Amino acid sequence: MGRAGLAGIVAFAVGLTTVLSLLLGNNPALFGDQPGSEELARRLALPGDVLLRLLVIVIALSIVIGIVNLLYIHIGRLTRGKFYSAVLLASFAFTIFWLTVNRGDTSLLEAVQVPIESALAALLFLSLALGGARVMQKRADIWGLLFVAVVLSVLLGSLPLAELAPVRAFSAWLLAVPVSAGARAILLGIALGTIVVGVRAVLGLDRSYRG
Amino acid sequence: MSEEFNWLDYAEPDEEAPAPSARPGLRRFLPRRPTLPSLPGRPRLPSLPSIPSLPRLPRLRRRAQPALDKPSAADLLSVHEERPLDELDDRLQSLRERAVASSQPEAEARQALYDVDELLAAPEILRKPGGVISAAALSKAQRQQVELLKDIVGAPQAGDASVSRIRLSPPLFSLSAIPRIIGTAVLLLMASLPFVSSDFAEGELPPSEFHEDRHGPTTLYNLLDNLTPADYVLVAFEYGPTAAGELDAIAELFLRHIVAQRAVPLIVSSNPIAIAHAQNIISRVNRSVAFSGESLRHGRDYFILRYLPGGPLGLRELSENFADVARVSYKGTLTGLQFDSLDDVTYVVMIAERAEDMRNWAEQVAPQLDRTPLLAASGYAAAPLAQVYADSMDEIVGLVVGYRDAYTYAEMLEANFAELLRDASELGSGSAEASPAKIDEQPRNEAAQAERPLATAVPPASAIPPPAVAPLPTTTPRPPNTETPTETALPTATATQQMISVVEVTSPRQVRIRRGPTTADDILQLAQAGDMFQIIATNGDGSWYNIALSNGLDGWIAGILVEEKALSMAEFLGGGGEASARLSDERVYLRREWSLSLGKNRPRYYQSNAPITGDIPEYVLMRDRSAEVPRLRAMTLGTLTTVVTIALGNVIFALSALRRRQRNGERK
Amino acid sequence: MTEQTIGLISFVLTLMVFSYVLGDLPLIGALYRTAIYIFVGMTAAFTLVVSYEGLILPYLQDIQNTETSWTTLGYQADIYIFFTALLFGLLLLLKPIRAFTWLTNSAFAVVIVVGAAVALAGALAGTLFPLLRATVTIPENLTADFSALVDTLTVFIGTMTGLFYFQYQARANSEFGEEHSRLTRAFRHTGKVFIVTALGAIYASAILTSLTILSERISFLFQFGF
Amino acid sequence: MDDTTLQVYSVVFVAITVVLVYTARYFQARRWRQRQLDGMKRIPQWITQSIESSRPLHLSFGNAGVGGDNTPVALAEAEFFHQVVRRAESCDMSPVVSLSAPTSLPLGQDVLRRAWLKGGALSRAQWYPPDLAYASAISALMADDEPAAHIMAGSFGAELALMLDSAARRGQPSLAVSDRLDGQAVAFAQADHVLIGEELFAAPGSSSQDGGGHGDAAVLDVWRALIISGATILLMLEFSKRLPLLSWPLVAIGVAILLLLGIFTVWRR
Repeated sequence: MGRAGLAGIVAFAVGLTTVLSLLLGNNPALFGDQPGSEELARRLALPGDVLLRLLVIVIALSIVIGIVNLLYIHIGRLTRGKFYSAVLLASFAFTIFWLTVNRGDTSLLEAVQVPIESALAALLFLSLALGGARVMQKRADIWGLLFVAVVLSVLLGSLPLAELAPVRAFSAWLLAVPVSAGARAILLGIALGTIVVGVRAVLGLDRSYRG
Repeated sequence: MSEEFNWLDYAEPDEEAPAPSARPGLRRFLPRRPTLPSLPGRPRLPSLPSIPSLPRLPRLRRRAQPALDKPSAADLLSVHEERPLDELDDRLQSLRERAVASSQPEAEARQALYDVDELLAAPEILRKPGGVISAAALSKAQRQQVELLKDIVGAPQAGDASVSRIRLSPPLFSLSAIPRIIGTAVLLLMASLPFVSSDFAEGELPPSEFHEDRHGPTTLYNLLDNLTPADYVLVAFEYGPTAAGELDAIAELFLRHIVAQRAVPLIVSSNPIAIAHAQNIISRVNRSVAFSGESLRHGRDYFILRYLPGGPLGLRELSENFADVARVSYKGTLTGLQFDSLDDVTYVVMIAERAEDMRNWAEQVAPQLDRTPLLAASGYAAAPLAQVYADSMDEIVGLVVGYRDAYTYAEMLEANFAELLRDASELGSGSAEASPAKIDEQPRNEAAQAERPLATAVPPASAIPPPAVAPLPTTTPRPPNTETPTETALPTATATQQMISVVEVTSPRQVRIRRGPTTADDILQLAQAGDMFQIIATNGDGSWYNIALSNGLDGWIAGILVEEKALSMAEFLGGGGEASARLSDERVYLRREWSLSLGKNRPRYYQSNAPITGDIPEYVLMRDRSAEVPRLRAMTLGTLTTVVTIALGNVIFALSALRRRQRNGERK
Repeated sequence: MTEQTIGLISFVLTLMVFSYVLGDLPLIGALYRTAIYIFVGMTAAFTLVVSYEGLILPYLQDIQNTETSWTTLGYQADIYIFFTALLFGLLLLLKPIRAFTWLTNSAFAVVIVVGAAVALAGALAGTLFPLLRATVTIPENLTADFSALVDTLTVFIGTMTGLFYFQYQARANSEFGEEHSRLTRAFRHTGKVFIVTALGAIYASAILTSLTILSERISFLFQFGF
Repeated sequence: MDDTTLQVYSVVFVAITVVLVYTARYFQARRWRQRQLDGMKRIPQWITQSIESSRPLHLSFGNAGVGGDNTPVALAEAEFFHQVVRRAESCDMSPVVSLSAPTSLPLGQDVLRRAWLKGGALSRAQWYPPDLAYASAISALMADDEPAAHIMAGSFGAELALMLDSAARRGQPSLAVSDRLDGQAVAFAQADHVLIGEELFAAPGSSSQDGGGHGDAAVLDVWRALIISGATILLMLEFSKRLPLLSWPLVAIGVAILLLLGIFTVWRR
């Protein structure tokens, strides 16, 4: 068995099995009312089931790869005297220590994680609002104008002010009709792309695992 | 490729198209060889044609391969990679040695051709451990020449640190930062104003019931209200601390609603931090919900299941192998739960932070649900997309969106429990006048409950379900109640100037508000010093006041515990905007007691705005209102400011773009 | 930790993060970045611990205790799956080492392909078919409600032109002049109107969400600090 | 739609896609021209800038991870980044690749290694925990590494605003696209250059000159045509079932369509 071909062949075999198992498994109705259809459907679903379980654990384990990378990079930076990398490593080590000592304790989460994350999400508001004010700087055309107009009407429509009732009705219509259409278009497009690239990968035609 | 040959591009596969029969991928079957194309007389790779032993792939694919894989990464990699020296074949080894040798010019030659040979010398190939093509570097002599040239031209020296990296970033403080700073300041200021003063009371509060056009949220509420003890509800916390500020409120309400009916929430999440955060929420609910002096216990009153890694993959596992997912808790211990499939839980409730989560649940979980409805709640950001899915999939019911809907939900929950309160008191031990007619209704109610459809949406108009809180399997009979609390017309004046009579609680201890003007009447609610209520009427001798409560009901309070006052409506409303009652501490607790009457354990509910401690066994905090109103006002004011900022900013930028365009036009 | 301590730490950290609005002043910029790096380190640690406790630990206990099984597949299958996964994880970790490329690539290929298959199945059953079906379904009482009919048609036209907007094929001779014919451009522009409208509405909702969170943070700051 | 119908449709859909993918490969889509993607025009300039100023390019996968539902997104972006990195080979500083799905780390390392031999290139593929942690870490990285430009293609949520805002503050140009709607909306408003939604699958084809990269885009176009025409026919069938041909709403719609066509014809002249 050759080297590069192996990955391609494994991809092809595993991919086809998984797709068929996921698409056809667990539905006896597909095979009519024959006596064995129940069993057949169950068997068809099994490879997909096993592979899924496998992959779920692999993905859970892959966090270790991420952590190794994070530590490798920041220990490297630390040796070059970067202060913040020390902060990161210390915070990482302390959290691990804390969670090992106080198992199931969530006060660290509540004291540190939640406030920082919430505050960052709140900062996002400033980024979004000020970014929204600069749209015409980047897109000084009809699309920028349309974008800003929609942003303003949806924002105004969300206000609980009696004077704005017509705007509210308009923005409700906007959300129900054109926005729904546009969102569907984008989602359908992404779904199509996902399917096509997915099929290509399943067929063993993607280069990513050959290099 | 028509590009000039260069060192870094030398291995473009297009340069050296392999024989059509050889797929580029096959090259990797061969022993690693450098494929320097510039070397003459490169031996043909003899093993190439002898590959047919490969599994036969479709002919189409074999033929398409060479062109399609053109700059295939595999190819690039096979060439660009560093290989140990000893892998080179002999001919190349010797070539390399010659190159290394020739880069050390001999002394005689240098004397013979002064300087010229140095300039012409081949680049030195640096000896690097393990690699041959690591870098093509200049020889020492060449470097000196370069430095000389640089000196002449006046270019900076190589070692000059100040210019080694050209900084293109603008200075951090420039005039252009000023609008930004002003914008930030204004936005923050406006969003904080409502917390400082209640003068900035812009806008209406959210309604106390979902708008009748919105069937989704109402249905969702009714479904959760239909739970019976020991029902399992899968609650997906698909949000981390990022969205805690927005979604904690609704998550807490859902949990309270479920727990108050003794149904068991099973919490799952595909976000690891959300699992930890869910514990926080539970402990927050715990601080307020106590059963018989005990708090909620993991493994009995609620479960947190293990984290589902891999996003949609984890969800797929959840929907296909729910039996396994439910076996293990987040701590890695056995839960003892046994399910066959996801259809065994009564409802699936999903709280999504991002549109992505909604999509994942719609794609991976919803199609697998046969009977169980998926009840969804989301933040504003996810709402437009979530709405698309909620509209187009039958399995998904309702969409409770954001903080304003959470407020409405809390109002409904409170009103509902207030109704339970009234009913319980009508049927409770004190009310011996429980008429036979009401008891007669019991079978009908039970029958109605038995045929209650679980999976189908309950129409919003359906009767509010019986209080399913009793630990006993029997349901408490309750008269059908068509009256909603909002219908209780209060004599509150609409004109704010009108003077109204109120009572203020002066007793330092908690005061009971009762159903009727005697101490034998049932307790409806507890009040504490500083609370103010609007007077509806007094009893004959004026020893009891009939007062309006904040939840739309009315009750009686003893005159000796309160002080009567006359206030204008504006003054009365000044605090928090309650129409009929002004509570000193805006928390509403619902206390539940079990009392034996007519041989049955019956729940009795009291409401209080102060935490109940000590001997009283059970109570439920329905909501924490302390920050609700200022937050809602801050959102309104903040949105208004944002609208102005965005409009102003874009007008300025549009005008400047127009001017620029005009100027360009003139120039042309 | 007492509630007071938690509140105090939260308060300080919230202010540290908010110092971002002041820009990169020498000292204040450091506050923000310190908070960020604390946050990143802690998130990584939490993720690691939760993954370990929820997923790895059960299997490790399984290995020690052969009586129980964590899955319906049974003890044997559990162990096989777990060790295979462990091997896969190890191979992914070793991918940078070039010696076993053929092996690591195969392992990676399995991960990619199973992921792609799940994505494929999900996109088909969860997005493509339901959305298309919803787009071509028309309301019941057509003749009675003209506005509903118009809305349905608008959604249909918007979805289809929006999808058409992405059309990649250009005219064969497009080096000189327009890439598309006028009709194509008209359709694409119609589609873009819907797409940009959708993006604008989503942007506005993102603003609303973050504003809600901001209001919560400010409320916390006022409750605790001022 | 019941399960069986759904399954049958799915299998048919996949089968047709398989045929289309192979056909596209067979014809190599050579004579097929792909339109310019607006957002990509500046990339060569950024690469030049990166080379001249010795500042790295920053390529970001976001949360697009192998093994998840955005596996195809991660694959498409890896291909796209590969095209970019190949052109930036001669830069002193290798690009920085950042991502928040650890399973994509091998992809990121491959992207760099395919073009880079210099030491330390591997350490320039960096993982950070997802979502806000990632966005904030990147905003800090922008101060440390001063990238010449950011190409953020993958899976982002609204937290993209934090990254784009930091980039704009430091005058670093950006290209952004996300498979998530909130990230896409932010990208449209705040990035200097933007691709929209599905275009991220066409980016690799657009950035390479060889026919192979066009394959996916061609297949997508065929499907698009099939879906649009299919949906239109279905809708018409629905209508014909519900409405008599001469009912007034249908007549009104017909008149509207004719009017539009008329206006269009006049405009064309």
